[in-house]
Amino acid sequence: MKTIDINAKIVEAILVASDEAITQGKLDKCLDEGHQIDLDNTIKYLNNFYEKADRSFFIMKVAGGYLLATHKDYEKFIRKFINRSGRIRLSYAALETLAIISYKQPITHPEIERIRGVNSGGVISTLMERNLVTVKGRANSPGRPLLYATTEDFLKYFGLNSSSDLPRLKELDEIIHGKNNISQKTAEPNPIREEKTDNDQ
Amino acid sequence: MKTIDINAKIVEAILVASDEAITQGKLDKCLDEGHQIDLDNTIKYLNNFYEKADRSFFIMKVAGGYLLATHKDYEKFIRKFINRSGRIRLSYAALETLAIISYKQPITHPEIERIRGVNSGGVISTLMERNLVTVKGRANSPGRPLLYATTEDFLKYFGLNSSSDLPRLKELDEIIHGKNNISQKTAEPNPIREEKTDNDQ
Amino acid sequence: MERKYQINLDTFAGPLDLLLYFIKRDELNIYDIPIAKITKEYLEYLNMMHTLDLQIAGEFVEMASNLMSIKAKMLLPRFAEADDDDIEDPRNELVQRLLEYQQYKEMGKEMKKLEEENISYFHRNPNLTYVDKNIDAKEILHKISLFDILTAFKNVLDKIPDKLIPHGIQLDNVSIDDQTEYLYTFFIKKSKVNFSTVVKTIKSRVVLIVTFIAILEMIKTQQIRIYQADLFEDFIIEKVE
Repeated sequence: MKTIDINAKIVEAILVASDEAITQGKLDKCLDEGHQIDLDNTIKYLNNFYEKADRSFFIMKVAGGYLLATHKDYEKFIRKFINRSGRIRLSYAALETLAIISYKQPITHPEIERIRGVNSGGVISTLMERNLVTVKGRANSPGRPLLYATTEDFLKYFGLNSSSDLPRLKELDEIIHGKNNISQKTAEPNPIREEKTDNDQ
Repeated sequence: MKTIDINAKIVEAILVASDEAITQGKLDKCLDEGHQIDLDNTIKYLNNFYEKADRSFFIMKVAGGYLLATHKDYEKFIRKFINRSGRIRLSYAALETLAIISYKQPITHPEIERIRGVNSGGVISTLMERNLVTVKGRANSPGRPLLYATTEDFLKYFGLNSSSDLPRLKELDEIIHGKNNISQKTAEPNPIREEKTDNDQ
Repeated sequence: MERKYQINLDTFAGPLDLLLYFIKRDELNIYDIPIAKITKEYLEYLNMMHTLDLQIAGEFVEMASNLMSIKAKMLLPRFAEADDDDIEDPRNELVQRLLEYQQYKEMGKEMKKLEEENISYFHRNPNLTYVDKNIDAKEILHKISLFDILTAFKNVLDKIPDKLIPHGIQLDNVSIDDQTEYLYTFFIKKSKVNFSTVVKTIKSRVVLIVTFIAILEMIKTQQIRIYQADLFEDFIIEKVE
């Protein structure tokens, strides 16, 4: 097989390493002065190669540019693999809602929406489908709205006995601001040691 | 070019579609009854093909399985593309903290600070932001402090197959005689970690 | 002072690191640290930092007092004269800490090498949008840490003024949305549910009416369909996939 064009290899490497679609504009920004790559042509060249070489993947044109994708035939295997390895992520809205429910449980739907400021019905039902959140009775307030709480699975996964074991906001502060747990006897504020890149030693 | 083996194509498709290392066990679970694929051999076959076809990527053994990775030559372009122009290396403080966490995990914040003798909040939060360290439950000790452990991204970052591939914790003897040539007295047996023997970096 | 501090002032990760530096530089025996000498050097270093107007972290000051206290104990005649094994050397604890810390510091250096070897590789980072409904909690939580959840919670709280955090009573709390939600709870395990099951636990008339409207609304928006197995049979509500 012949040595492939260096430009094609650059594009291929970016396609492999980034989850963001590649566009001509974004590609241009990665290249040195004077170095030009015609993206559309390179994609054609690569796709042609993948097809001839009978690979299981190809370059797909999506709304924002090009992405590496697999052929339909392998979807079945991939789905199984991905589900097993937990590649499905919660959306940020779902994470946020899960967080509110974890910390404020048991909590009603209207209360969640008041905290988030947006309609949360869809998100709650996603969380229920995923068995992260469950209904724990009804509130005594008028209308007796359902009360939501996190599931056993949720706590078990994080090795917590109960929701009161969740990290506290104060602890987050300590982590983020590097506040010391060790008694700090002296008054001098502690400069947070920031990441130095490379020095001797 | 000849048609490649269907099994190789299945493995390739999974490699393209997932950021989670593929293992024989995980692969087995994706296949129908009676369908078997020898992962190690298939990887060899694919890597051989990629090399001959002069691709910009290869299959790397890491984090307990195999992952697609790009060759070093494309680092510059990829970094620019994903908008991380400078190589953000870890500071020595972060590395030594990671060393402590990886050997003693799960470990609490105060315990880390006891060993380092210095406030470690800033470092821990950097490590968490980079997803090299995560919270894994709480200790049963008073105050129930959070426990920290390393992540799969940690293995990927250091190119480790498993945490048992970590550099061995050197015997005190070795450090003292080897590095500092200071001491005469024989070092006491290392109380920190006994079971590490293999050193293969 | 013949000592020239050609050291990067900000290089030390902490007091233990600094002490190890002195020990190494002066080729001291770590098991028999000349405590007076090292205390002096240590204090000079702190002084210099002070002179240069650098902030001195609490731990450095704490270590200074620790060193001075060891030094004082060493001067006690009781220790100086005793050959007795059961009198503990006041330096022991410090030595143990230094040795333990040294091990991790060395390992950190090894990890630096690994980092260098691997920093130029990039792993596959697929853009995934596959979603499968039949996955359980564990599989999703795999990628989330408690820290993520806590941070998300904090972000939410940060967005709202304290006063707005609701507590308690609303006048009329039942909405069509609520009841849509309620209906969805039946669809977690199964895709069908009997109408009678849905209304069985509803005591309030208002809630019943709202539930009914919710069902109509859901039919209209094609979230569910409704049918009867036979005339005068119970309604069956089925979720539209």
